[in-house]
Amino acid sequence: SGPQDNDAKASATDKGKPQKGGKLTVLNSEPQTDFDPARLYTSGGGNVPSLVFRTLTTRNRANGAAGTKVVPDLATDTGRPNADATEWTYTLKEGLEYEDGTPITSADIKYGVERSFAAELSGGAPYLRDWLVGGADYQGPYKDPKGLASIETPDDRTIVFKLRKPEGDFPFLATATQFAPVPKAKDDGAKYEEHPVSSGPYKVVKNEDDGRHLLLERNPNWSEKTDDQRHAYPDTIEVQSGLDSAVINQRLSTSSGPDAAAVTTDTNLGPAELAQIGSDKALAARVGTGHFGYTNYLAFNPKVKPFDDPKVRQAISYAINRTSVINAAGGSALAEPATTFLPDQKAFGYTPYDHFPAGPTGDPAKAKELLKEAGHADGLTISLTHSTAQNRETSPEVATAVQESLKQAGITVKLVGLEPNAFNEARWSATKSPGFYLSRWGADWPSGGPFLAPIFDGRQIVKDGSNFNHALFDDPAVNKEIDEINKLTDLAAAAERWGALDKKIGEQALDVPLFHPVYKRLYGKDVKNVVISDWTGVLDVSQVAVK
Amino acid sequence: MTRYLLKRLGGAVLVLLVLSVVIYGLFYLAPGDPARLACGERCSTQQVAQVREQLGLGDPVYTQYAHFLRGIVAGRDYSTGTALLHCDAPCLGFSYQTDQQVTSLILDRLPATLSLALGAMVIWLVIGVGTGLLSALRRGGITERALTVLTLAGTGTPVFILGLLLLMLVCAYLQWLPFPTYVPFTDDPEQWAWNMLLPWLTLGLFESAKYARLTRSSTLETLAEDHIRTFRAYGVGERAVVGRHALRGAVPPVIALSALDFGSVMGGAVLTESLFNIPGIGKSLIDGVREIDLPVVVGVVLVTGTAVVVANVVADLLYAAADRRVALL
Amino acid sequence: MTPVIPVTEQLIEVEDLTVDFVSGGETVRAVDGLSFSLAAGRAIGLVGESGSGKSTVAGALLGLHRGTGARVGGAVRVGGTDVGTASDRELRALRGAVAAMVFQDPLSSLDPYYAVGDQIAEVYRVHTDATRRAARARAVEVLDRVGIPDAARRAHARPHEFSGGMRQRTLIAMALACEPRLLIADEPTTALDVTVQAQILDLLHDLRAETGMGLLLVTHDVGVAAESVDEVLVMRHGREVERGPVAEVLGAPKRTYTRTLLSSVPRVDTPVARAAAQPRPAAGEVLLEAVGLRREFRRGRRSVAAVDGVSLTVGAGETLGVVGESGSGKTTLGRMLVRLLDPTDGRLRYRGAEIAAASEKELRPHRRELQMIFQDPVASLNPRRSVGESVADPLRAAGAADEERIVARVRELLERVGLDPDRYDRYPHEFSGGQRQRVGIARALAAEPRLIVCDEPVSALDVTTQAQVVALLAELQRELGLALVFIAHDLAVVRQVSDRVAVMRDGRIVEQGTVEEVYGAPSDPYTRRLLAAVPVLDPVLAAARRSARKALPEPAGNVVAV
Amino acid sequence: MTTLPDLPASGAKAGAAVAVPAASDARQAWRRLRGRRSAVVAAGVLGLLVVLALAAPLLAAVEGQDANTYHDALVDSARGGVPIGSFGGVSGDHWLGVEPGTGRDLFVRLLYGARVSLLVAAGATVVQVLIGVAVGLASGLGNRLLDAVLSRFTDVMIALPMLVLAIALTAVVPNDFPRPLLLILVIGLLDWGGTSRIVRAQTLTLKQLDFVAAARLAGSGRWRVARRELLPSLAAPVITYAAILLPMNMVLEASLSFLGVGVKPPTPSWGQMLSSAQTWFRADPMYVLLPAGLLFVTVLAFTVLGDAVRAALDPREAGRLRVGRRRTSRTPAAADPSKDISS
Ligand SMILES: Nc1ncnc2c1ncn2[C@@H]1O[C@H](COP(=O)(O)OP(=O)(O)OP(=O)(O)O)[C@@H](O)[C@H]1O
Ligand SMILES: Nc1ncnc2c1ncn2[C@@H]1O[C@H](COP(=O)(O)OP(=O)(O)OP(=O)(O)O)[C@@H](O)[C@H]1O
Ligand SMILES: [Mg+2]
Ligand SMILES: [Mg+2]
Repeated sequence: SGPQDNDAKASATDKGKPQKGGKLTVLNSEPQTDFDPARLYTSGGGNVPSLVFRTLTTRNRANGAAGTKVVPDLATDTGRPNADATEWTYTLKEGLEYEDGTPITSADIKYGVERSFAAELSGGAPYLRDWLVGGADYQGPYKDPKGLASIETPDDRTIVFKLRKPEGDFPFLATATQFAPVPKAKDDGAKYEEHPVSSGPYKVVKNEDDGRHLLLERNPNWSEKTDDQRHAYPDTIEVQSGLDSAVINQRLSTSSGPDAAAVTTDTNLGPAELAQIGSDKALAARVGTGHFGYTNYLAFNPKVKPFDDPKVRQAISYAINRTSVINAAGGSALAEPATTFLPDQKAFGYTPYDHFPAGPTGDPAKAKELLKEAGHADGLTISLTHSTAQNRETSPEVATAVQESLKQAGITVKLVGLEPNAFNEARWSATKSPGFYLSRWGADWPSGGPFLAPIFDGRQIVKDGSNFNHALFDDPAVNKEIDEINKLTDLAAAAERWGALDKKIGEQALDVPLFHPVYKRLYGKDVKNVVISDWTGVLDVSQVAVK
Repeated sequence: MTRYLLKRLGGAVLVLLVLSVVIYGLFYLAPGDPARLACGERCSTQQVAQVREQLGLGDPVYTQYAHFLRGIVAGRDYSTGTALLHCDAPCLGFSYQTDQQVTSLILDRLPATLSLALGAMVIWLVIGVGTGLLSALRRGGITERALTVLTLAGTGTPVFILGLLLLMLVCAYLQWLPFPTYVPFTDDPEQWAWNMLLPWLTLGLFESAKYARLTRSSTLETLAEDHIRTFRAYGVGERAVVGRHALRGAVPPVIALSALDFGSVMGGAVLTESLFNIPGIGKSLIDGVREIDLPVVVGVVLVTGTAVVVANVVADLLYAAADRRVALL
Repeated sequence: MTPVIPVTEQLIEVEDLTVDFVSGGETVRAVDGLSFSLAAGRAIGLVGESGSGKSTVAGALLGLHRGTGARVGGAVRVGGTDVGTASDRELRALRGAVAAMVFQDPLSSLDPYYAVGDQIAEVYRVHTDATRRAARARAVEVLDRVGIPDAARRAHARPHEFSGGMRQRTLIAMALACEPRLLIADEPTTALDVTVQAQILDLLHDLRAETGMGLLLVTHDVGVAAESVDEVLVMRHGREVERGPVAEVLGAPKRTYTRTLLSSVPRVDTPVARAAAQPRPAAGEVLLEAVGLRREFRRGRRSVAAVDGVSLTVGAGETLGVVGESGSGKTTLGRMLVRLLDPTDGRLRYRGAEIAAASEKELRPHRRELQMIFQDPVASLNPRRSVGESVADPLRAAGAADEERIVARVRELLERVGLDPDRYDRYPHEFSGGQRQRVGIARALAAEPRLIVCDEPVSALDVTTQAQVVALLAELQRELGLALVFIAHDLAVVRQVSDRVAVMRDGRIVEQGTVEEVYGAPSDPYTRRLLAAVPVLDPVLAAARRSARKALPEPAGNVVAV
Repeated sequence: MTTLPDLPASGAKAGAAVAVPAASDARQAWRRLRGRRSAVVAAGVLGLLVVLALAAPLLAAVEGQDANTYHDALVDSARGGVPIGSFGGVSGDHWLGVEPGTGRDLFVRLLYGARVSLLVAAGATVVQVLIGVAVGLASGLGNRLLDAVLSRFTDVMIALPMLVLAIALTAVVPNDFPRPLLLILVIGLLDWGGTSRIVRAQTLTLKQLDFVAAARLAGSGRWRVARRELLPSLAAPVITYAAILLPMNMVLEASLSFLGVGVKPPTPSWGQMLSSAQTWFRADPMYVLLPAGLLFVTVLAFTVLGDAVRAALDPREAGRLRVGRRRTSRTPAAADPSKDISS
C-alpha cells in the first residue's frame, strides 16, 4: 500500500482561489523553544522556521510524493557535485536580501553552517560534522574564528563544500536550517534566536515565553521573484503553542472566531477524535492526511539470549499480530502495517517484501514450530522493554498488543516500562541495551541513506554515546554497499539500491517492522490551499491561505 | 511578632535549603543525561562532552551545588558564545535546555500561576465553604444531597476530564466563551478574568469537595457545642448561628488546608495549566523534570517551597487571629 | 398555699410539663408533671439537688429542647407565647427579648472565637435595630453594670482571658442587654465570690424593682434563693416537692426533704464540727511548698500578673482553703500548684523535690499524686468519651490492666461521689452540671492522690450533695492522709472544710491563717467585707442586709470590680 | 509506657464481669453507626464492590471472558478502533461492551480494575492518615523544637513535587516490585501534609481544653493523651478528610500511571481506564461513563460512610439522628400537636 490520496487536495480546490491577506493562527502543542537556525533539527527546519529562514535548497512544496523532491531555494540549483560527489558547489540567486535590506552573501551561509558547530548552539543534525572535512574537530566560530577550511566562498554568490567521502544526498542536507544565512554582525550567540534575521517571507515580531507565542509579519524585503516555493498568503501568522492536543483538535473542529483560520503543524487527530469525525461529513472534509518516512518496529539485541538465536527472532516475526498492534496505534486510519524496514514510499526506494509472512493476525502455529526447533517447545518467557510515554508508538498500549499476540505462540512477555529518558538511555546504549524492545526510526529526509545507515552500518555503532544500530549489526558487505550507494548522485538509482539492501538485511530478522504511522490533521474552515507533502507529513504553512 | 517572623524566616531558609539538596540528590538518581538531552539525540560523544562542560555538569555534585548556592548569593556568569552574560544574584542558574535565566523564566511565568492559584482558591473557598455551610444548615434535605453530589462529582473527576468537559460545553457547544488564552492581568484585567474563568472553575471545582466536607463537618461539630445554645437561646437566627458561630469553628481547618493547597497549586496545577495553555510554572516544572533540566526544577521547587512556607506563615497568623487561644510562640 | 395572681399578668405558665431524654435506647424522665406560674415582676426560685431537673425546666421555658431529640409534653406559655406551638420566628422573638437565659456553664456558653463585647452586641442587635456602634456601647454598659472592671477595654477580650466569675458576669450582662421581661438564671452566681454574688443578686433585685422584670432563679444555694426570690419551688427527681412563698418554705418547711436540704446548708456562723473532731494524721510534714510564685499572662503587648508572689505551704493531710473574689488568681494559683501551668517565677517544692521548672518527664512520678478538680465541669470532661472511661483514665494510666477490676473500681468511685454506677457509659452531655462535677471528683480520686487542688469543687452542687462531697473529701482525707487545697468563694464551705485559710486578692495573699484566726478575727479589711457579704437563709434578714449594703458608700476604689 | 489495655477488648470483658455491661466508647460508636441507615447502605455498596472485585475471576468465568484477550474483530479499525455496535459494543458475550482499540472485555476489566483502585486508594489513604495523624499530633503536642522540626519537614514534603519523586523512584525501584504497593507508598509517603496540617491545627486548639489537662493529671503521657483524649475529637475532621482523600487518590493513581509509576499494563485500574478514556467521551461514552460512574459511586459511598462514622463518633449527635425527618416522626407527643412543644 503506497501513500493514499490526499483528502486535502480535493477540498482545497473547492474553495476558490487563495488570496493574499488575513491572519493565520497556528495552534501547536510543542512550543518553538528553539528558533536559532543552528539548533533546529528537523529537515527544512520544520514548518514555522522555514517561513523565516531560507536555505540553499528546500523541499518541494507539493502534495504527496511530489513533495519528496529537493528543489533550489537560495541557490540557483540543487547543487553541483564533482565527479565522486565529495565536493558540492552552489551559486546564490541574485537580489537576495535580509529583512533589513542588506544583501545575503555566501559568507553568511558559511557562517551559519559554522555556528552550528558551537557547543552553545547544539541540537542540529550530525551530518555536517560527519561529512565536512575537518568537521569532527571544529568547535564553531566563537572558539575557532578561522572558520572551516572545507567551506569555501570564492565570491559573494558562490559556496563550495568539501566532504570526507562521497555523499550523493548532499542536496537533501542543504535543506537544513544550518544552511540558512546568518549575518555575522547580528550574531549574538545563544541569544540570536530572540531576534533572528529573516531571509524568508516573514520576520519574527514577537517571540514570547520561549517560543510559546510567536507573531510573524511580512518581511518587506522578501521577494516572490526569488522564491517560488513559499506563497506567503496571510499577512500575519500567529503561533500559539503549548496547547493540549485535545484542546487543539477541539478548537479546530469548533472553528469559531480566529480559529476558523487556524491550522496545526504538530498535532494529529487521535483515534477517538477520528472515530467521532467519521460520522460528520463537514468535519471529515477538513481533515488532511499526511505520510512521513517513519517505521515503528520491534528491536532485538542479538547479544542477549534467547535473541541470539535467529529462530527465536523469526518465531516472533511470525507470531506478531499486526492488526492488534495497529489498533493499539490508533487503527488502520492512523497506521499501516509494515513488513519492510524502509517506509513504503518510492523516494526511500521502497521494495516490498515479507520474509516471515504472518498475515494480518499472525501465524502462531509457524512460530511455535520455530520455537520448538530452537529448543523452546515448552514456551518461552521474555521481557519487552517499552516507554511509559503516551505516544502510541513505543507506549504501553503497543507493548500490550505485542504481549497479547505473542501469547498465542506460547511466548510469555513480561513488560518492562521505563520512563522516557530511561527508555531512550536503555535503547541507545550499545553495551546495556535490553534484548527486546519497541523502537522507531524516522527519516531526516526522504532517502534510504539516513534511514538505513545509522541502523545497519556497522561503523556507526557508537560505544559510548547514542547508538542506533540496535542489533549491533556489522556486516562488511552491507557497509560496502552503503558506501557505494552514497556515491550516487542520481537519487532515483540510489533509491532502488537502498530498497534492495533493505530487503537483503530483512532476511536476518534483526527487527520486526510493525507499522508506519499515518497523520490525520484537522484545519479551520477558512483555511485554503492545504498542501501536505510526504516529506514532512504535515500541513505546509507556507502554502496556506485564509482568504 | 517580629521575633516570630524572624524565626519563621529562618525556618523557611532551612526548608528551601533542604528542598534544593533533596532535588539535587534525586536528580542524580533519575535516569537520563541532561547534557545529551540538551545537545540533541544525534549529538556525537564529543559534542555531548562539550555541552556537559559548558553546562558545568562535569563537576562533582557538591561543587555544582556550591556553584548554585554561590549563584544565589553572588550571581553567575554564562557564555552565549559571543558574549559573557551576567546573571545577577539571586541567580538560580540557566536552563540546560533553553539557556534562559531560571530567575527570569520563573518571574515571567509566576504571574500566570499566581492568577490561577488565587482565583481557583477564591472559587474553592466560595463553592466549598458555601456548599459545606448550606449542607450543614439543611442537613438531610434535598439541597444538601444535591450539593454533596455536585462537589463530589467535581472531586471524583480527574482535572483533565473536568476541564475538557467544561471546555466542550462552554466553548465548543454553547459557545458562551471563546477558547481561553492567557492574557496577563497587567495587559487587560477584564480579558484576564474572562480567560481565567474556566481554569479557575476547573481547579476550584476539583478542590471544592474537600472544603465542602471539611466545612460541613467542622460546622456540625461546632453546632454541637454549648455556646451555640447560648445564641439560640437569645433568639439569634439559625442563619447567623451557623454563619457566624458554627462556621467560625470551621475556619481554622479551612485556613490550614487552604495554605497547603495554595502551596501545592502554585507548583502543581500542571494539568490545568497545560489544558488551558496557561504559561505558568507548573508546566515548566513538568517539562524540566522530563528534560532533566535541573536548574529549572530546582528553581520552580524553590519558588513552590517559598509559596508553601509563606502560605503557612500566613495561615498560622490567621489561625492565631482566628483562635486567640492558640499562642504563636 | 398558692398566691392568687391575675391570669392576664402571668409571665410564665407551666402546666403538667414533662421532659424525657432518650439515650441509648432508654428514656430518662428529667421533668415529671411540673406545674407552676410566675407573675410579671415576681421572682421564683427553683431549688433542688443536682440532677433534679432544674436546668431542664429552664430550657423548656425557651423551647431549647427543640430539635435535640428530647420529648417535651405539657404546656408552656412564656410572656403570652405558647412555646410548644410557636413558630421558629416567634420563638426567636421570645428568646432574649422577652425572656433571657443565663446558662450554668460559663466557659462553654460563650463563643471562644469572639470578643465578649461583640457577643453581647450581637444579641442586642437581634432584638433592637441598634447600630453596630450603639450595640457595642450597650455591651460595655451592661458589662460595666455587672461589675466587669474597665469594661470598655475588657469588652475586647475573648472568653478564655476571663476568669470563671467574669465569664459568668458576662453571661448575665448578655441577658440584661435586651432588658427582658423575664430573666431565667440557671445558677447565675455559682461561680462568683460572695461580694460579687451579693452585687449580682442586688443588681437582679434592682432590675426587678426598676423594670418589673420577672425572675426564675435556678439555684441549689438556698441562701441565694432566700435573698432573691418571692417564691420557692423545691424539686426532686423532676417533681415538685414543695412550693410556696420563700419565707414559708425556708422558715417552716413542710417536707422532710426540704428540711434536710436546709440543714445541710453550711454557715459561717455555726461552730465547725470537723476541725475539732478529727485529729490530724501526720500533721506537720510539709507536702507542697510554694515560695514567691508568680504567673504572668500576656494581654496584647503588656503582660499582667494573675498570681504575684504567693508563698504557702500545704501539709500532708491538711486542708488549705483559698478564698477570694472572682479573678483574684485562685484558679491560676491552683493550676500552678499541680503544674498544669508553668510559673513565670518562684519556687515550688513537692516532698522535697523542686518542681517549679521540672520537665514533664521529671514530673512523671509526682503527677498522679497531685490532682485537681476543675472549676468548669463541662470543659474538663471529654465530650466524646463516656464518663466511666474518663474516670478509669488514671487507673489505666497507672498500668492497671484487669478490666473487671477497673470497671468495678470506677463504679465504686461513681457511687461514692453520688452517681449511679450504671451510668458508666453515658456521655458528659447527658449529665447535669452538678453530676459532671462529681464525675470530675471521681476522676481525681481514682488517681489515689496525696494532694488535690479542688477548684470550686462544690459550687455547682446542691447543698445536700455539697455536704456529701465535703464529707467524702473529709473522709478520704482521713483515710488516705490526703491534703487538699480547697478553692472556693463560698466562705462557709471553706470554713467548714479547711484547717487553714488563705485569702486572695489581686493575685496576692492578703491574709493567711487558721480558720479560727481568719473567720474569728479577720485582720484584713477585705476579708471583713467578704464575710459581711455571705448570704443568709432568713429572707427578712437578707432584705435588711441588702438595704444596709445599699446604704453603705462604695469603698474607695473600684472594690467590687477588681 | 506501660502496657496499655486494648480498647475494644475491654468492653467485652467488662460486660461479662459486671452486671451492667460497660461498653467501651468504640463499641458504643459502633452501635450508633449501625443505627444509621445511610451508613448501612453505604457500607453495603462498598461491601458489594469489594465482593465484586474479589470475585472478578469467578464473574469473568460466568461471562466467559478474560481481562486481556484482544478482540480485533469487535472494533472498527478504520475509525480509530471504536467498538462496533451500540453502547460501546454491548452484547451477550460482552455485557458492558469492549474497550476501544483492543476489544478487551470491559466488564471484566472494570472488575479487575476495582481491585487495584480500591486497594491503592484505600491503602494510600490509610498510610496518609497514619503518617499525617502521627506527625500532626506529635507536632501539636510536642515542644516547640519538635513542632518546628516537624512543621518544616512537612513543608519540605508539601513543596516537593510528587512527580519529581515519582520519576526518581521509577529509576530505583526494581521492575518486579509490586506496583499497587509502590503506588500506595508513593502516594501515602509523599502526600500526607494535608492530614498532618489539619491534625496539628486541631490539636493546638484541643490541647488548651481542661479535659486534656485533666488527662495529664491522671498521669497520662503525651501518647496516652493523644490516643485517648485527642484522637476521638480529631476523628471527625480526619475521617471527613480521609473520605475525600480517597477519591483524590483514585484520581492520583491515574496521573501516576502516566508517569510510569502506575500499575503495569495490561493490569487495569479505574484511574488508568479513565485517563485513557479521556478523549473518548464523545465517540464511545460508555468507555468513560463506566469507570467514572463506578468511581463516583465509590466516592459517594465513602463520603456517606465517612459522614456517618464521624457522626457516630460524636455522642452528642446521637439525639439528632433524624433532624431532617423530625416533623414526620410519630412519637407519642407528636401525635397530639397541642402537646408537642418540641417541634
Ligand atoms: N489564659 C489567660 N490569658 C490571659 N489572662 C488570663 C488567662 N487566664 C487567667 N487570666 C487572667 O488572670 C486573672 C486571674 O484569673 P483566675 O482564673 O486565676 O481567677 P480566679 O480567682 O480563679 O477567678 P474565679 O473565681 O472567677 O474563677 C484574671 O484577671 C484573668 O483574666
Ligand atoms: N441531653 C440529655 N440526655 C440525657 N439525659 C439528660 C440530658 N440532659 C439532662 N439529662 C438528665 O436529666 C436530669 C436533669 O438534669 P438537669 O440538667 O435539669 O439537672 P439540674 O437540676 O439542673 O442539676 P444541676 O444542679 O446539677 O445542674 C439529670 O438526671 C440528667 O442526667
Ligand atoms: Mg443544672
Ligand atoms: Mg477560677
